[in-house]
Amino acid sequence: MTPLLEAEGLVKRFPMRHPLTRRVTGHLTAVDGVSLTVRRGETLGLVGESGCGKSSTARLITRLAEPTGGTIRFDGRDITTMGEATLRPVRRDLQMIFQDPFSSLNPRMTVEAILSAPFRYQGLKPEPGQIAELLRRVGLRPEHAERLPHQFSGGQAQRIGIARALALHPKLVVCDEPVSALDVSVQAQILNLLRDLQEEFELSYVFIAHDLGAVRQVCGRIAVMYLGTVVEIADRDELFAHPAHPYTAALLAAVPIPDPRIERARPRVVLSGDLPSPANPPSGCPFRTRCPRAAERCALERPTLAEGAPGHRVACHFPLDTSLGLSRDGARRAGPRPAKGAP
Amino acid sequence: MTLLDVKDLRVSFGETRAVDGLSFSLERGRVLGLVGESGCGKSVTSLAVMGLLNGATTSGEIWFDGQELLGSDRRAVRRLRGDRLAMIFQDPLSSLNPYYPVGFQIAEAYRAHRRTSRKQARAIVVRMLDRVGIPEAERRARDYPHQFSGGMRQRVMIAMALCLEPELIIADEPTTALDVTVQAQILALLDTLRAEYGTAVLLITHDLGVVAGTADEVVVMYGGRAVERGEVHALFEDPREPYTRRLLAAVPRIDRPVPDRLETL
Amino acid sequence: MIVYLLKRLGAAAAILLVICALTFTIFYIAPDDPAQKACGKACTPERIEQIRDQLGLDTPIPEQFASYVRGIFAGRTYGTGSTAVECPFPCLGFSFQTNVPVQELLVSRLPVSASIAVGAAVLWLLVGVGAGVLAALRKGSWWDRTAMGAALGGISLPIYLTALVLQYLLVVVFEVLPYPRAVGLLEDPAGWFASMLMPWIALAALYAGMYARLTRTELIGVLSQNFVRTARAKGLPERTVVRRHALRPTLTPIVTVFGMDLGALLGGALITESVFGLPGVGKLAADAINSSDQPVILGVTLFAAAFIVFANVVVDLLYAVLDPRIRLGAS
Amino acid sequence: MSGKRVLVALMIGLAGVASGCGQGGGTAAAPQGTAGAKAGVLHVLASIDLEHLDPARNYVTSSMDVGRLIYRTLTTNAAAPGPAGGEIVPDLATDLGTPTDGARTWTFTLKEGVKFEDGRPITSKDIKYGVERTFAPEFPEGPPYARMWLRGGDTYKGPLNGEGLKSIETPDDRTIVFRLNRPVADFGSAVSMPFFAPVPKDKEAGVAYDNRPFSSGPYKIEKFEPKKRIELVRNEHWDRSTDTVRKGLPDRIVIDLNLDPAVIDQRMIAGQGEDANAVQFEPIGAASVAQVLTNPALKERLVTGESINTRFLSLNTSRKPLDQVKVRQAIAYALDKEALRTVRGGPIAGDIATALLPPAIPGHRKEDPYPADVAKAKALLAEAGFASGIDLVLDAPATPGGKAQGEAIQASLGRAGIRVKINEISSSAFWSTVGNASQQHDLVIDGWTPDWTGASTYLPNVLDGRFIVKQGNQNRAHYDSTEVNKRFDEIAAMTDAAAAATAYGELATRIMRDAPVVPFLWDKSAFLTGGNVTGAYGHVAFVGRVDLATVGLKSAR
Amino acid sequence: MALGAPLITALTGQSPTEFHPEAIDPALGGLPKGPWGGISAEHPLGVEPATGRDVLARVVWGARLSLLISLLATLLATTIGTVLGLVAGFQGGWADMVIGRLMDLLMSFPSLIFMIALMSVAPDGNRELMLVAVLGLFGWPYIGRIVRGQAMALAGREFVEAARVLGATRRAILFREVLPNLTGPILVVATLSIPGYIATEAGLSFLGVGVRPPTPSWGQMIASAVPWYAADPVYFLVPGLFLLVTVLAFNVVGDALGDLR
Repeated sequence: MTPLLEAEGLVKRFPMRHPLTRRVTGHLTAVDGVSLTVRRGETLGLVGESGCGKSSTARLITRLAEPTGGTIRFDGRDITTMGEATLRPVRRDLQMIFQDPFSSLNPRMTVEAILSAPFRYQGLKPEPGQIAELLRRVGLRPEHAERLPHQFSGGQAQRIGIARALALHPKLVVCDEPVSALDVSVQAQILNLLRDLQEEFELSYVFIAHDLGAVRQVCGRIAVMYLGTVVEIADRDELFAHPAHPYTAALLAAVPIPDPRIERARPRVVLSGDLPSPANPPSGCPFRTRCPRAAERCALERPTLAEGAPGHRVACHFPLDTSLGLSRDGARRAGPRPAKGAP
Repeated sequence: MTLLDVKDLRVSFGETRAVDGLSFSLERGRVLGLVGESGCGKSVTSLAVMGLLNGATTSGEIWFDGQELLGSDRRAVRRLRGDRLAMIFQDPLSSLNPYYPVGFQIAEAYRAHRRTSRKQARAIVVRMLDRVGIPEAERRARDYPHQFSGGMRQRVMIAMALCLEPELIIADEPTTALDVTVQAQILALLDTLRAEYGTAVLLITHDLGVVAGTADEVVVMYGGRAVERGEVHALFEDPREPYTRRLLAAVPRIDRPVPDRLETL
Repeated sequence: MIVYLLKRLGAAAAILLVICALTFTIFYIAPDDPAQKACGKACTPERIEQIRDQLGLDTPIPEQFASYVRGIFAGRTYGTGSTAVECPFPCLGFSFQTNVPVQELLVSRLPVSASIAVGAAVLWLLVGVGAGVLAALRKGSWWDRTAMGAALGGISLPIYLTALVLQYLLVVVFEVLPYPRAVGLLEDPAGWFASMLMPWIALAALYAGMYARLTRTELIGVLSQNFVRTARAKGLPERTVVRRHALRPTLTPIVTVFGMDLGALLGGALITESVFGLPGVGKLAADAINSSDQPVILGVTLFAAAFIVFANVVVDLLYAVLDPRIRLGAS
Repeated sequence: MSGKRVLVALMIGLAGVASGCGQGGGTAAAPQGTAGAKAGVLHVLASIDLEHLDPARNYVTSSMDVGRLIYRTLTTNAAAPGPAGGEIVPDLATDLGTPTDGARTWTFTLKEGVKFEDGRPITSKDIKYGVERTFAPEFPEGPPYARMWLRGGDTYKGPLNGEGLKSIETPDDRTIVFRLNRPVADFGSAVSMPFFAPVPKDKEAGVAYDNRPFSSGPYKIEKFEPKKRIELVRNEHWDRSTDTVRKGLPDRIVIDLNLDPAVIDQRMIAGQGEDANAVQFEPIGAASVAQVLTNPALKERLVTGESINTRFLSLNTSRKPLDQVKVRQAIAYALDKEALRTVRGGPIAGDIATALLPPAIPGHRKEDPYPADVAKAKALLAEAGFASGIDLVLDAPATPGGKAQGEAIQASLGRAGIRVKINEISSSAFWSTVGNASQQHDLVIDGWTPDWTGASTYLPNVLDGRFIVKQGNQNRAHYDSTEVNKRFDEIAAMTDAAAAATAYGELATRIMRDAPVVPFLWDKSAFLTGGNVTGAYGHVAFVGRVDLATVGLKSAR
Repeated sequence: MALGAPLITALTGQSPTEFHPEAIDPALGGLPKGPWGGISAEHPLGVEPATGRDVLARVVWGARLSLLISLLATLLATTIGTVLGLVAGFQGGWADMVIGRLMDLLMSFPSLIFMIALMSVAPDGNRELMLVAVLGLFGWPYIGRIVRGQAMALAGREFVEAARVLGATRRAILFREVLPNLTGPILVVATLSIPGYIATEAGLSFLGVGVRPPTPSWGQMIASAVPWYAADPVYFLVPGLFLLVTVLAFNVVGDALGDLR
């Protein structure tokens, strides 16, 4: 069975303009050769810090943005250059959930109108009761249909966004930071809901977040992005147990754990410096400027995504995990941060 | 010795109660984490302490080092502000004036409370920028906020807050706008400087992980009230209140097996 | 930056060229024969032919347009032999009715328009921005409401009504001012001031209202910005907070609007100058329109457009100078 | 043929206001005061533009008034109020010319000691050159008389290509002889026109001469900003002893142009500051009449002047239904002349015209063939077969005055069922448009001022059918009666001026039976002078404007 | 009031074009008889000097015309401005560039001078429609610019992306998703532009290139009152105040609408 989604070598470049002269001063490479596959029924996580290209990747996959290079195959068809009209039926199977629950709902439309829009734009009509059923399915009440978006809380609004995405029973839903605007308690509800719906509707997800905890909660496989490239990709448990890329390790180490005992005791890799500008990426390995293990080779040669353990691929000349069969020579482990004494 | 003592603070905007009878106190040199979800009143509390609330009705008492702030005249509070109690905001970009170089903005804070020459102030600025880890501090002092990265801007804000060596820093979601790796840097920096200057910190955040790593004591807020308070280890290990418990359970954690479903409130 | 400036100037020139072409076309597709209008009363067929020849009206319109544009840069000669008239650089046409190159008319009128525009601008900036700042700082107070009511009234005042009421009250009834007349600032400063005062007030009433409202809105917006809160958190006195941190971001957009308004006014305040009978560029336009002196109308249109277009360029540059985010580019 | 002088008076619309105040109805007042300091700065406030100052092109009364300060002519109008101003007196010439050969040859002798502004003497060759210039097609604005009367004038194309006109002879520097192709009894009057002013050949500047004509009069141009201001200073080489007409009192004369007429009125009424040294160039506006007439102090400063301008409505007889005399007569009966006069300022603007020739012109007959009678107008229309009324288009200049008159005509003819649509024509194109047969409509707000007091430059110009041309037409009624045309020729051949005047009077009555035009106003003029101004009177040759040549200031402040 | 013009004139029995020689004094240049510009029971707002026409009748008929012209001009400018502004803001790219340049161009015109020039050479057809066209032509960029800015902001909103993901056509996005969110600002801008058009129309008539006589218009009335302001101030105050109050009223309404949002 073919994968549901295959992205191959996706590139997205934006021209950068001077704010006054509007002259193109350079190019910002938001996505720099990303290849991903999503299998049917699975959830692929995309994590990384802001500016790493994860949202741009989502927009490329859903064809909200035109790729500068690469191909996208969805459900066996090449949709990279498909025109809007040809793409329209494909869109029934390829939906998206957005970050800002309010911004993603038209403030002038009632919930009823918002939820019938998918049908209308596809030249269909919702069956009687279908809207009410959708609402019920995402945990809202049918009478909510008459309300306007601003009458809902953030969590409820996000449920409406989810209902809209699911209205046409898609195969793949791209969730772009669906919970990052929500409070923890609401976030938990939405994460649970997404999981329930996945089972019920046999959905595949591309789940994008900067919160490793949330990603870990819902994803089967996770790709870590840095500066427009995928630096590591592995099954969830493998990734969290054996991060191979120094960046992944640093990311994991930086996530605060809500337990003072663990949090204060664990060694921590504190990365120095800032994210380099995507307009002017470093030569060789994009992470080398902040990498504690960087060596001469890193500046000269860009590491490619290579499979070490089965299903675990990493783009690093000096990966951390020996099980990946690579040398640890020359690697410098950052010294652990002095643990804070108990108060 | 109690540095900050908030007693029965109530703040309302028209009909809306933002803070509804909040009390807590903070000792010198300690870190108090004020946690809660959005709308619980934690930010309003910080602004109330700073005397920066506009158009709000406030009652209760805020004692700072033996001085009651709510009842004091505005000039007295203004003199304290920036000097003995400083603040770091959530969004460092919008919190810095885009029209002036960062060095100027730090120097301005200093010169608002200390009589110094421009030159002396400049030297202090460069020293502070250097101290918060901004490379080439001398040159960077002349740059404008938009020329800095998010983490660097927050360092500038920290330099500005610390330049007068205040006794209390109120950090209102200081790392929320930052990425985790940068957040780690900033938290580490805050921690180091705090220890060095012996400053007390009122840390306001929604992130329980941040509190767990930084605070000495914790106040959990909900609906404008303190739901639970306590020493950080005790509170996390044995939360008394169901709200605190559920809040903790709702966080997807990377250090435990993945649960089938997350706890919800 | 220099490339940008050249580009902008090029674009400005292009806009002027299009304006010029449109104005040109309008006159030549108009039902009235321009030669007939220039011809005056003793209009014989021979005379019309002669004017056509002299003004070059007998050549095709694109060719006439080309010679007009050429004339702007290189000057040109109208007619030949004894009827030849030299129209030196920058030739904006030749007024057949007055026998003078249009640019000479414009140059002699500009001081009056400039006096009116600059004086009014100073007045409305002081009054408008001042009232706006006070209203914003005391938002919701009686002062705010009164000032904003007055501002709305000022905006609603038709300039000729203001002008006539002022003239009726100050000159006819109370006799505190003389009738305005064109007096040079250097010739007779007091007379100049007395003559310009009413036009200033009439124009300023309109613009001060606009600027007060604009200033108030901008300043209220700026005062709610986070960096103002930061400034307060530093313990700066409120006066410093407003003056240093709030006013500059408030005034930056106002400066740009101001540049545009001043540019437009320098090209002639048509109604004001007409009502007060002051011979500025606007009055020249009104007279030219009344007497259908097409070369003058064309010249004034182009002249006024040039002010607007170049004010636009200046304002953009000014914005860049004032706003470091634009000056230094995004990080 | 051109008749420019009337036009300015028409253009300025509402400004055509005249006397009627206490200073005595029809007769003009004597000049204010007599003494005048030979010093000071006289200000002239004008709401109009100067058209052309080049003497070859100066043919509107306002510019001629200014021209009289700058250049002298062989003869000129006397400096006197009332009809006396119509008298022609010698200027550069020693007398009014000597006719010989049955008034076919005219000889003039120049005075001694007359000089240009650079001190060189004015010679007969300069006069000859000045007249020759008027033949140049580049300067077409002047009157047609030289071209019509001088021998060889029909083919001569002016001196700009180096050719002279043989029919003007200059036997010596002080003698000039004009040889005409027909007897012209009033040639001595014709040479009072500006195009008989001297122009030195070496000062020829083509059309540019217009901006700086070389002075032979008491003043020379110091600075000229078209449409804004002209400043004149004393010409030191002008010798008062050679000039019986001009006084040359102020050191300097500043004429502000294109001012707002209402502002001029109000400034003159206020009379503050240097406005005390000012005269108003155009008549006061209707709106100011009440203020002036109800204030004795202002009335004192009001000067009235006579005019020989007649305003009329031309009915285009070449268009239906105006080709029917009954329709035209109906219009003559229906027109509310009183309303037309009121919008121009009321009685002060002039007397209601009942005939073609105004009282100031010899040959005038007291008659009123068409008294206002709407019922009769309706009846005549019905007789002509238009009981349900007719629709006409009126050509009116797009000026406030033109609009007001148009509305008055519209309202008054409307009472008789004549529906009038106003066609506004931009003022500068007005005369060339209505003079173009293909662009003219049914009715034209029209009028005429003869070049000198007499019907000979009036009636033939506007009513001789043989002068109808496609463009530049002045017979805007398109009136062409063989009988009338024949009579025009007979009168032109008369050598007895009195008999000719009577004959014109009779012919005017005859023409009005056909009602090709409806006269409605005989203009008068009234203007204000500053308190320090003396010697101001309205001159009939300049349609009642102040005679600038004689005005002075009481004291040089 | 504008709609009631025929009614009011029927009520007072005065026509806006009829001359009343009995109400004026020709000997005083046609000054209205009686104080305050000839205000009487018959002529509640006095009469026009020199003609004696009823000022009230002319003012109300003038209002009718002014409002009609400015409302139509607003409608025209708003329609063009909205459509082009939407396309420019939403489409971006060359459409934005072309429309943007067009707006720059039109806004660079010294519009009053140009409008007058245009009107003065315009054929003598329907002056009212000409005025509407000219006002609309030079007015739309101001609305277009605002619509463009708002459309640009909205185009970046996630609900627009959501619609695109759902397969909505560009037109559907523009008119179903974006436009309804712009009705508020458009309404405010349109309301605030009405007084501008009223004033400009009056200004054009004031300068003599507006509607043709004897059709009354406020600008024309004020223009003809200019020479009379010293002798008969009531005559310019009446249309002037009507104009001021109307313009002010629209400004207040527009302002209030703006505050509501």
